[in-house]
Amino acid sequence: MALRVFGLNIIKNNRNILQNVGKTNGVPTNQGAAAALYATQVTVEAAPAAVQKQKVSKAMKSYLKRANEHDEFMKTQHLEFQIGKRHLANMMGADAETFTQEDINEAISYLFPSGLYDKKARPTMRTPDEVFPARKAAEFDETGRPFHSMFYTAKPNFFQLLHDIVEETNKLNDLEERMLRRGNKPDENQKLETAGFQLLPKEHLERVLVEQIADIEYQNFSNSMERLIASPYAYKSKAFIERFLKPLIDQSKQLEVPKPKIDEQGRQYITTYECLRKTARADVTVRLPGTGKITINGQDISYFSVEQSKEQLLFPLHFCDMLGKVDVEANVEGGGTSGQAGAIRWGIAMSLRSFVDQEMIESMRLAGLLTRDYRRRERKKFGQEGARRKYTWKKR
Amino acid sequence: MRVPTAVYAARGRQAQNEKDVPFQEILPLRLKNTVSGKADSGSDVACLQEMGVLFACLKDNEFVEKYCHKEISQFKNCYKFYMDRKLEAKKTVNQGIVTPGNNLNYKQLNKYLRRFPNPV
Amino acid sequence: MSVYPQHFVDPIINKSLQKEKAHELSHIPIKPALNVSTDSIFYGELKQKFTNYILKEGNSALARELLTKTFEIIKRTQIERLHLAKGDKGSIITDAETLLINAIENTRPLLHLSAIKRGGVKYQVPIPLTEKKSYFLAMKWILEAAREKERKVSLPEKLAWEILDAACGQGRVVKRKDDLHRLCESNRAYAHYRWS
Amino acid sequence: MFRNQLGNLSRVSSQLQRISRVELMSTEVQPAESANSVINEFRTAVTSPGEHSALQLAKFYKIPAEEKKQIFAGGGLPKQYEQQIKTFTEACLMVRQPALELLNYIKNADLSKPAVRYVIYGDNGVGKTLTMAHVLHYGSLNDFLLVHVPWAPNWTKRPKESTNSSTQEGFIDLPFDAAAWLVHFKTQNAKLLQKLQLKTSKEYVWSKRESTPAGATLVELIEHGIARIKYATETTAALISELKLLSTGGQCKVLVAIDGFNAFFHPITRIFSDNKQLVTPDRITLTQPFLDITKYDWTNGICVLSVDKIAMTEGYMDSYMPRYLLGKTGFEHLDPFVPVHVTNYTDKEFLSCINYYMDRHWITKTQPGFEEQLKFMSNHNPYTLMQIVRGL
Repeated sequence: MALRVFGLNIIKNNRNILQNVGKTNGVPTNQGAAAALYATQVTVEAAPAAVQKQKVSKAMKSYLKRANEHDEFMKTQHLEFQIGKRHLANMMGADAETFTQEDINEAISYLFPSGLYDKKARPTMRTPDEVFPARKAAEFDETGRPFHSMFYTAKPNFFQLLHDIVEETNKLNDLEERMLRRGNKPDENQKLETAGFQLLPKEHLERVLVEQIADIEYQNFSNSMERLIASPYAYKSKAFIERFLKPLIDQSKQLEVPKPKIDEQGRQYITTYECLRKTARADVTVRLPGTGKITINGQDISYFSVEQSKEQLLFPLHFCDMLGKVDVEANVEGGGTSGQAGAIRWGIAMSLRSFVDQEMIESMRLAGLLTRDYRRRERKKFGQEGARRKYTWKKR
Repeated sequence: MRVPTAVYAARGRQAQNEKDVPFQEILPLRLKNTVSGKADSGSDVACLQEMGVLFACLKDNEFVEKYCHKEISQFKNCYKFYMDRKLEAKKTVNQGIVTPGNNLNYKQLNKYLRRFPNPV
Repeated sequence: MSVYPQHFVDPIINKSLQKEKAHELSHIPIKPALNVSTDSIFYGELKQKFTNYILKEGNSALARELLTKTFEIIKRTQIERLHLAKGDKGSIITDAETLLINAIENTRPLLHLSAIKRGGVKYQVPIPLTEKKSYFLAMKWILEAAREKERKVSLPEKLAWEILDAACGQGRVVKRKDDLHRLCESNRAYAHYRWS
Repeated sequence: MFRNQLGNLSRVSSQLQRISRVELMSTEVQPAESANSVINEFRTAVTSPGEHSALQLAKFYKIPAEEKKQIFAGGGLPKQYEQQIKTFTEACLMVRQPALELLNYIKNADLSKPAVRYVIYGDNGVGKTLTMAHVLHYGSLNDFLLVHVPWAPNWTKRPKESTNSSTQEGFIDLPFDAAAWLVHFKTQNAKLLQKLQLKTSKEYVWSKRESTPAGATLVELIEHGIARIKYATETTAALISELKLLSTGGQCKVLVAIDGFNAFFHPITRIFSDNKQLVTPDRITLTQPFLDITKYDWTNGICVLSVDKIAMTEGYMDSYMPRYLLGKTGFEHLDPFVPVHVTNYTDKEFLSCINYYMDRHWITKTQPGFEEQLKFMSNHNPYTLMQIVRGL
């Protein structure tokens, strides 16, 4: 019995050590909204060294060995990071103590400038906790008994999450039952706003739960979440739902609208450079108080003999009712007629954005005028006549 | 009321003796873990009735469509409704996704039967 | 438009249609508008589809020119009829595009026959048509009728005559549709063989 | 007031230099048009070109059917315009600024001075031929003898039949084209020739047995040319030299109108001579008379010529200016000439043209803002507008 009591408090102090350590570390990913509300704590600390030599199970022994190696590794990483930070501070001539993470980022982007498009691909120097993936803490005490009741499902966090969702759904259904019996309706203006949100994507959820999930399991998760969100009293458990909704970027506010400049005759003008379509490249200038004149490479609209291309230039202007009110100058080179016409159309649409109100910009976006057309000619493959066409089959 | 085997003894053959011919379980004496889908599908021939009405109307108007607009629109709507329902079923029911409250088709049933199989 | 990921949505050119879907699409990226579609008076949904069916070997400028000539011939004949018509001048439509649409409406079949093998025998079973397929068949028949011409007759001319005939309900294409309906009616008995 | 304004203009036109063009700027307000002459904002009832003025600018006037038949039977209006006339069941011409300018020059020209040459030039499809048609209509109403070549490149590009000329050595003869032109000339000037009873001044010997005596009337000369196609070209030469003598003698007024005049100065034509070489225009017998009638050695006549980019495009013509199209010889031949520039539609003309099309049921799609779209697509060019509107 003593052993049990003794074992218990080891587990207790083991757990509260794990808990408070877990809190300080917190969940590594910054945008992940999951706090440490789970039954199993996510932490990287090993069990305290003060554990006496008890009858320790084999699983616990191997876990302890792995945990210790991980600790050594993390400790050295932390040390190197500190030394690196000090060196960087000296290099940049700043005070090492007050050298924050932002200063590190600026220094690195200054010392290692990189034109890579993807920000994540550029050189960075971040704390080891962010760089190395979080590892699960001890899921069982030293006698080998798991802490979590769903340990043997191999994904305790995930199935705990499903359990919580169903619990919430049942709670809301009972509430709805009671409300119906009392005859009052759910509150309309508190209704959960889901248009601008999307469920956490799979890899994101895996990072939050620190467990690998199968596709079918993710499918179950999204089905049950949708049923929870669909219930009329969903706003009651708004806090719980919010944790698994990822805000979508609002498309209409996506690109900021440039301010029009003034030219020598005092007319407002906007020049859009690098308007691309297929292999054509155009610079389009739109001047506001104009008479509807259009010049392409110095010629008027008859530069395009094909009627369809002329119509393409007409489309954005007519769509925003700016036909007779705007002058357009475009110089375009490369590509064919439809490529050049597409480039100029895109240029005109992008330049018109600063002359029309926000609501018209949104309807232009819905009409597909503001999206850049990435389609390129499909490459020719060896063993085929063209991209798709095969050689004629010859019998002999 | 079950008739005891001894009654038939007088008329001839004796029942087999268990010890000489041990019972062999050729086919498994338990239910399968799946339900067959044959009964569900049936011949989903849609709008047969509307088609008949349409043909009748066309026949007596010598195939001039002006006179049987009503039948034509009925026939079109029926077919459109049928195709929509088929498409919607393709996405949800046939994937086995259960919508609580209505009876299940064989795919949804099989999903649960697979989770709780018969003991061997 | 295979370049764009799954969640991109097709553009909506018509402004009234946009208003309905504006709210739900505000967060979803939109594919670029095709370089054929505009909202000007020269563009019609059905007209564009018909041009695509006329198109041969990717020469869309020629296809469009042929359709313009067809519309021109249709307009000339209708205006001449207008001047000759004594009484009801209102009933004669001179807009070629509405005439094309009427022609297609008149020649759209309701069902078609498809061969289904039952017990080693191929039965011609009448099957209803989806809307898209019926539009396609109507336009294809009109074009086929127009292409069965002697060499000295130009395609726009013959196409114009076909469209005018079909628009007022007579002509070869309408007859072809009626024959199909008669055939379906005669095979009415096999209707329940579908999807055996 | 109207009278004296005409007076000072004629003084100006008499000492007219080569390039100076007088813009007809009616400074004072003209008397408002009389009520019956305005049908609506795009038509006018004033059918005789003589009275057209700035008031009828950008308005359509109707040419009576028989006049149209008489003047334009042998050609003079573009083929597509003829088809449009048949569909619209009326022949209408729009009154435009260059035509008014030309009419103004002709009205005030001092016929005693040597013949003045006017050259109409402009981009493709802006209306040069229709401007010339307008002038021709004026000429036929004011009893000018019309020497009209509907489309000169027809002779050099697609001759009906070309044989070697019997009289001049190494020249090419176009008998059928010459005969056709004589028929055209006869139909155009039938009434006038009847009235004037012009006589030939000298005797013409065609062959041993045939000859036209000195005092024969021009009509007989033309009849002979049409009957004996072999001598058609010589008869045209004779006819034109006679006309020059008669007009300098003051017996008749002559209006020469040649469309696509720069075809005569193009380096090559499409006719092959016997030794399989491309013939140059000046070696064609038919061009000779039309070249010397456009000289300034005769009076009591007016020459209206037009140069066109599409007249002889073996290669790509990069500008529509007369000096470039006529080439060096052509330019010196026509040296003191008055250029008349024909431009695209102005906004007013554009709108009246669209209203006319709508009135004739030719445009059926009239959603709001369609004029702006048409203006954008056609870029104010009359020909492109006609091409675009076909499909609407």
